[in-house]
Amino acid sequence: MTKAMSPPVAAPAPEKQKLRLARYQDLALVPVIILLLIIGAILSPIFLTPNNLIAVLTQQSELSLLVLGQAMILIVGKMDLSLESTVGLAPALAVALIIPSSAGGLDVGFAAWLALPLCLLIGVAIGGLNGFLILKVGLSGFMVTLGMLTLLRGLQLAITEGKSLIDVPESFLYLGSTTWLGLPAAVWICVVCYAAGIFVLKYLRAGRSLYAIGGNSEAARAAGIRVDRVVWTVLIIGSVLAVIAGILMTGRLGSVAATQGEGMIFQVFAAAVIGGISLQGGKGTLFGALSGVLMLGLVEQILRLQGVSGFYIKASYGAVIILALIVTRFATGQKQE
Amino acid sequence: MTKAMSPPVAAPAPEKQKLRLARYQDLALVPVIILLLIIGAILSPIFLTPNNLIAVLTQQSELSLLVLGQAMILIVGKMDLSLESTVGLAPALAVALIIPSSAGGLDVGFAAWLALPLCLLIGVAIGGLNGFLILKVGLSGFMVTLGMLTLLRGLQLAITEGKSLIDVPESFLYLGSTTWLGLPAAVWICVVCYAAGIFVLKYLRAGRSLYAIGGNSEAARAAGIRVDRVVWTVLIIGSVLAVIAGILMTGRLGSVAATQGEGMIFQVFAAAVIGGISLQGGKGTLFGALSGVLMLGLVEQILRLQGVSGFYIKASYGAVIILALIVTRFATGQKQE
Amino acid sequence: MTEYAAVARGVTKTFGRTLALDDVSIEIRAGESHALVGRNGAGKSTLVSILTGMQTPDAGEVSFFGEPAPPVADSSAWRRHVACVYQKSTVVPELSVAENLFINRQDLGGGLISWKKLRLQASELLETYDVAVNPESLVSTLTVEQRQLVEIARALSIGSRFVILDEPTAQLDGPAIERLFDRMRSLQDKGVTFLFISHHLQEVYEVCQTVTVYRDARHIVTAPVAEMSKPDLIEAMTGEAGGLNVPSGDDRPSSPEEVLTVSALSGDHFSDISLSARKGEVIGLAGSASSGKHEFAETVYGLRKPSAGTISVNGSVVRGGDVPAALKAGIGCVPRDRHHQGLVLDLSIAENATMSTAGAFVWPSAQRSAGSTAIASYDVKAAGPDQPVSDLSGGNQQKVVMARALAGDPSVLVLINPTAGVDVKSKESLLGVVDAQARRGKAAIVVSDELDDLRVCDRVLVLFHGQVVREFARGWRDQELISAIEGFAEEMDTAE
Amino acid sequence: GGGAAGTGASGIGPIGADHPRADSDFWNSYIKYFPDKAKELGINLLNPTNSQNKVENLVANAQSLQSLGAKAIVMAPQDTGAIASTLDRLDKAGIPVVTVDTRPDKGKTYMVVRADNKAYGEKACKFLGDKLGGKGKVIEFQGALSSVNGRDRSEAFAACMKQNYPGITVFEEPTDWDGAKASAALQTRLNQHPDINGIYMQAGGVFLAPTLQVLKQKNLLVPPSDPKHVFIVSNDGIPSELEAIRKGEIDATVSQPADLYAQWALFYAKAAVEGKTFQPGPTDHDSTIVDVGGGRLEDQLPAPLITKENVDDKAFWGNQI
Ligand SMILES: Nc1ncnc2c1ncn2[C@@H]1O[C@H](COP(=O)(O)OP(=O)(O)OP(=O)(O)O)[C@@H](O)[C@H]1O
Ligand SMILES: Nc1ncnc2c1ncn2[C@@H]1O[C@H](COP(=O)(O)OP(=O)(O)OP(=O)(O)O)[C@@H](O)[C@H]1O
Ligand SMILES: O[C@H]1[C@H](O)[C@H](O)OC[C@H]1O
Ligand SMILES: [Mg+2]
Ligand SMILES: [Mg+2]
Repeated sequence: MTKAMSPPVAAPAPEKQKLRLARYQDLALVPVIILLLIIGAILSPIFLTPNNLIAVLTQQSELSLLVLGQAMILIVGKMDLSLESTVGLAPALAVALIIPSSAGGLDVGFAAWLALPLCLLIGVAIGGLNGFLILKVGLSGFMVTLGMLTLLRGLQLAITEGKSLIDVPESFLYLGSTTWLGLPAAVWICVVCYAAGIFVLKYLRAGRSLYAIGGNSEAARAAGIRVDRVVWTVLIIGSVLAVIAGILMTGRLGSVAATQGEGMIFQVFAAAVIGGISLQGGKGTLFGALSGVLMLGLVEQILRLQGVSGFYIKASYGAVIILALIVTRFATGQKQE
Repeated sequence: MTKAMSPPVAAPAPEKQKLRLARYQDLALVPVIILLLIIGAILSPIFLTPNNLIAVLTQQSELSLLVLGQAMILIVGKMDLSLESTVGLAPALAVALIIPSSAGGLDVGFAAWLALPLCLLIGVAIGGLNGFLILKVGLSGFMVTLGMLTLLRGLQLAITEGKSLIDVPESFLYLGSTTWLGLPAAVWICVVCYAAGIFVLKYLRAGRSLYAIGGNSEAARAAGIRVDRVVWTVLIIGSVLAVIAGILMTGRLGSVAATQGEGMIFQVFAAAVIGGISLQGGKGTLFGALSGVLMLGLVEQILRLQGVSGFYIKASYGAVIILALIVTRFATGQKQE
Repeated sequence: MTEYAAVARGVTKTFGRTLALDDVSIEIRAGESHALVGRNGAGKSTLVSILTGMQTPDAGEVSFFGEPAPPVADSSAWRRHVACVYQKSTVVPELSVAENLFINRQDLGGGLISWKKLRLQASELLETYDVAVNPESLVSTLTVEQRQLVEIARALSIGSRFVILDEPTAQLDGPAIERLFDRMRSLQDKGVTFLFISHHLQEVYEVCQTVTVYRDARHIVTAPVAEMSKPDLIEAMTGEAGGLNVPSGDDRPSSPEEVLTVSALSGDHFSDISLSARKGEVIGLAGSASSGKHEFAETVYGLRKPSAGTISVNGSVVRGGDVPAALKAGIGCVPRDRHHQGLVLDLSIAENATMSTAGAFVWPSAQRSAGSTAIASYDVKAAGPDQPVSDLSGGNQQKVVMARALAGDPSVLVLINPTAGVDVKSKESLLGVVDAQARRGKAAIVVSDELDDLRVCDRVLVLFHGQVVREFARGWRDQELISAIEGFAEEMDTAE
Repeated sequence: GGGAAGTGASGIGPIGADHPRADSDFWNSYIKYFPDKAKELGINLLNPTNSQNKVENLVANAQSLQSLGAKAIVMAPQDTGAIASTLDRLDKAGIPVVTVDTRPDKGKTYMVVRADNKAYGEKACKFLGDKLGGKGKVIEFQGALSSVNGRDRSEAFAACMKQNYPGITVFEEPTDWDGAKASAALQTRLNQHPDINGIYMQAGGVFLAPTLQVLKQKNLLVPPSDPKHVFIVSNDGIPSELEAIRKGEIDATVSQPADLYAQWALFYAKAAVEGKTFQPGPTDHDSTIVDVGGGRLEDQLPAPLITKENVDDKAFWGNQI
């Protein structure tokens, strides 16, 4: 009966393999992106020109900020659907507080330089309110932010009576329309935000706590993490990033469009999840999310340069999302929830 | 030492109370609806006229069918965002298969009477595909149906090149525009669908299995319920209900709009959740869901009759959703997830 | 000729590249209670899933009372042969007891469901098996014991004469376990066969006649319980000679220095409890599920807010209801349920182990080396510090929780169910850690239902209805402790 | 050219174009005219993009047309505010822009090809006012107010009604050029005020089908001779509106010249590439170029009112398709 102990069941080899895969999962989309660049270059001579690539980056800059915010919110185990409305409302309200009613404003007459700080403040307020309703009142995050999606867009319509605001102070347009060192400021801002985000989520205790909370918030609490405070902060940061996206978009369009941001939330989720962020929380990296954004941007640009009619682009986009999901599913070998 | 064993822990009193509450939770919105009817009647003399009430019902008929489908899907523990695109694609594709290309069709030339059956078949196919991707391929339901939301709308745009289809066969318009016994056919159809749904979910084993699966799918499987088959069926039924909603909408508007159904999914979730359907699965009743639809419909109608500008209606709508969530949260005393 | 209730032969099952069962067999004689034991991950639950038709084996066959098992698709045929209370609960919490009892057969064969009839039948069924719950209650409102009884009643009501219980006692307290065993014995008298899985070996001796041991996916031995001594059994399970060797700690040096002082603390389900722990002292807390012992411990650690009283460590008062404050004051904790509160399963061992102690900056290399240290010091079986804890077996996961609790070198340890669901060998090493910490001058509070855990303590306090009713010094007898837990403390006192 | 094949590989250009939407028959007709007119003018046309009513799409499309080397761009921004900085950018890149149908609120354009949209509102007002004899209730489906067209038509209609027909109550319904919204609004208003006897729909291409469908359900689709008749004036002049006028279902529409829009937009784009300049004043094609402020030129094409009397006139583009 005293048999020699049989060797442990799972052979070490596959385990290590799994480990290695997991570590490089953030990079999963890099080959896809390279492939897309090659395809683009083959199909169109102008694809790899700096102008075209900058155009892709610029077009994706606003989306990428929303994805950054949403990715952090998803990692911490919540979601915020209202981001897309914040993109429109915050600039609209800030501008309306400044311009006279003849230009569609509210006749409050704040000084023009207040536009930017006001706008950011509105972002803080929206994120804070979402956090209050979710954490303190105890409402479902999905539903609260769904309600806010409607409410905030409605507020924008109510304030502007459905008009786009065109008398936007120059200072407010600056960020979205200027160029620094040959690159649009919007691109720089994204780069800085992502770099900061990646650093914080990787090297700061506060950042790591997002993963702990998203993975198991009870365990995080028991480990001494102030869960509510972190979640609240993340929701506010997400809203502020949406506001920045809104500021950039306002600069890019030269006005606050009545529909600014409408429908973006679908793309935000698509990019984040394709980039490896789990809807269940606690998983994924910001680098992955960024590559999701880039991938979708490149696909769209290739289709557009190919002269694929806009009517087919949407279908291709949907197909790409599903395809990407299937590829991810088989690459990780895990069923998704 | 032989004292009576201490009774099994939970005291019976609070249990009973909770029970009673739970049983009547379906009826939670009934007083709210009555209140709204009273408010409406006070504010507008025509509010309680049959015509006005029928108008509310008719306007909500399409939404209510979507909510019916979504509610069942939520109860069984999944969600389907693509319903809103199915509302547009199925009629568009069915009609396009019939009309000539000069009218925006595909020049396939099927007989006009085929429009309805084709359309339903398309619904079955969409629901079936969703089910396949979720259950067999193992993709995340939220993401698959998000992808499908985009893909199906894209397909509709691709098929119609963005056009609204105006040359719709009469037979196809019939259901959405006719009246039976003084009530629009659309209302009858909803009543029948809801009655059937409520009956099945209350009195048939198959219907009860939705709750078991949504509540604990492992337990359901252990009890011999064919989980995948049930979920798949529910997804298909949901899509078919969306198709019916699309047919009614086509009849009501006299054409298949390129944007038919766009944006409805937000309202669908709002109505379902306000009506007591849990996003976590396994909870809620179809009667509750229906009262959610009616509540939103009444609020909208009151606002509209009050002459509240369209620009304010959206904001009020969002506010009502959040208010309803808060009320529900305190009425049930439970935090939402 | 003996009749077998269930026989599995040559069963092999792999999950991906994990071999869960390797050509194993089991023969369960009709009318007996057959124990299946083995360390965490030995393949017990996998065998259960194969015996109940939830999974198909890669190879091998199963038969019931001489008949080959039905095809996998025919789940109702399986249910006639075998009933099971799974390790994971299989009730639907938001449905009523009655509906859960008749799940997937609510129509009682009549097509339409009659809720009145269903309720009546449920009441009858519950009465038959002597389960005192209201059939209309939602299952989510039941206690663990009540829920498990509902599961057992359901299993038996389907009419199968063969019942599998996978770790049914893991979540029950002492009296509840006794009641369960009484029920098992009386059913066995009526001819029901049991396959019983547990990590508590003494339970095997209490209710079973035959025992089968699996180790590392293989069948090691099957023998009458009477012929297997406890050391033999442990040797079969672990492959190493020598029985369970839990340190009793009676030679630990003691010190007069008070580390933890709890004065007049009240909170959820307990009131006015005072106690103090000295350096090197291990205090046990025992009591039934409703005694308030968990709530008390969680309050000390800051997971719950006290309603009155103070907690102080080394003389300074700790802010109540504030885990970071407790950590800072030097309290470490193994929370009640590792899946719920102990671990973030998707994160690595290193990250989980350092979660409470990381500084503002997290250096991956430093974190990894802290993880490696934890793996070495707590004898965690793992591929490396980067491995997600979800990959570990239950026992090894529990060790990571312990590592996290000890990472900040706290002066007070609060350990709640530290060895729950853990196999004998792992239990030994975890209790060894507690002893070693005490020897290093830490104070510890061990809250547990398991007598083995309490043996390591210098004294044991028994809670009843939220108050300390008795205190036992080292050397207590099992029987007197159990009686005290059940609430007979005063009577015992007067009797003595 | 970068791969995108359009009409005429050789010729002036390449010229890029973005179409605003395809879910309105007015725009479908315009889109259909477009390649033919380009061929007639000898223009090398890039494959036109379609921004599906979304300004974000228009911005991206303009960018890729620019990348594809467009020498001039024809567009019809539906949100006339939010296009400003795209115009600036194109201006900086030296690409002239011709807008058709709408005039941007801000930003540089080479030429705006349009009709006097204020006149649409006025014509509709006068027609309805006369038919109703200055009394009654009228529902107005307003276009998107983020578009100058929606605003011009709404403001002119409101001003004219207030001044000339104070006895008429007007219900303004913002619809965002969305038929479903118009349908819901009409349904409610008819319940509230069953005596509504006039409708002004600012775009027949969008509102015609849903409106007729509601009226049919309410049994209000009756000839003008019937006292229950609801008088309807529309804008656009698409074939199905003309058909509806013939049947007596609606009463009038303003024929917004889809054919001329395509033709003259392309004409000016070509002229821009060739470096020509224009002055305010009457043109040779029965229209006037107006300086609408800041030196911005708008060629205002004629947009006649069609009623039962002249509906069969072959000159209307709606009768030519
Ligand atoms: N669904 C599954 N997928 C992958 N591996 C699995 C799965 N189920 C079990 N395993 C693996 O099979 C082995 C046996 O697991 P099993 O659950 O049967 O152990 P056990 O003996 O019940 O352990 P315990 O005493 O802890 O309950 C484990 O190593 C586990 O990793
Ligand atoms: N569905 C699954 N997929 C992958 N691995 C699984 C699955 N189920 C279990 N495992 C693996 O099986 C191993 C042990 O699982 P098991 O459920 O037997 O844990 P355990 O030891 O029984 O824990 P506990 O004692 O707490 O029940 C772990 O490595 C776990 O990751
Ligand atoms: O600008 C409008 C256009 O003139 C026509 O009426 O269709 C609706 C709008 O696009
Ligand atoms: Mg286990
Ligand atoms: Mg097990």
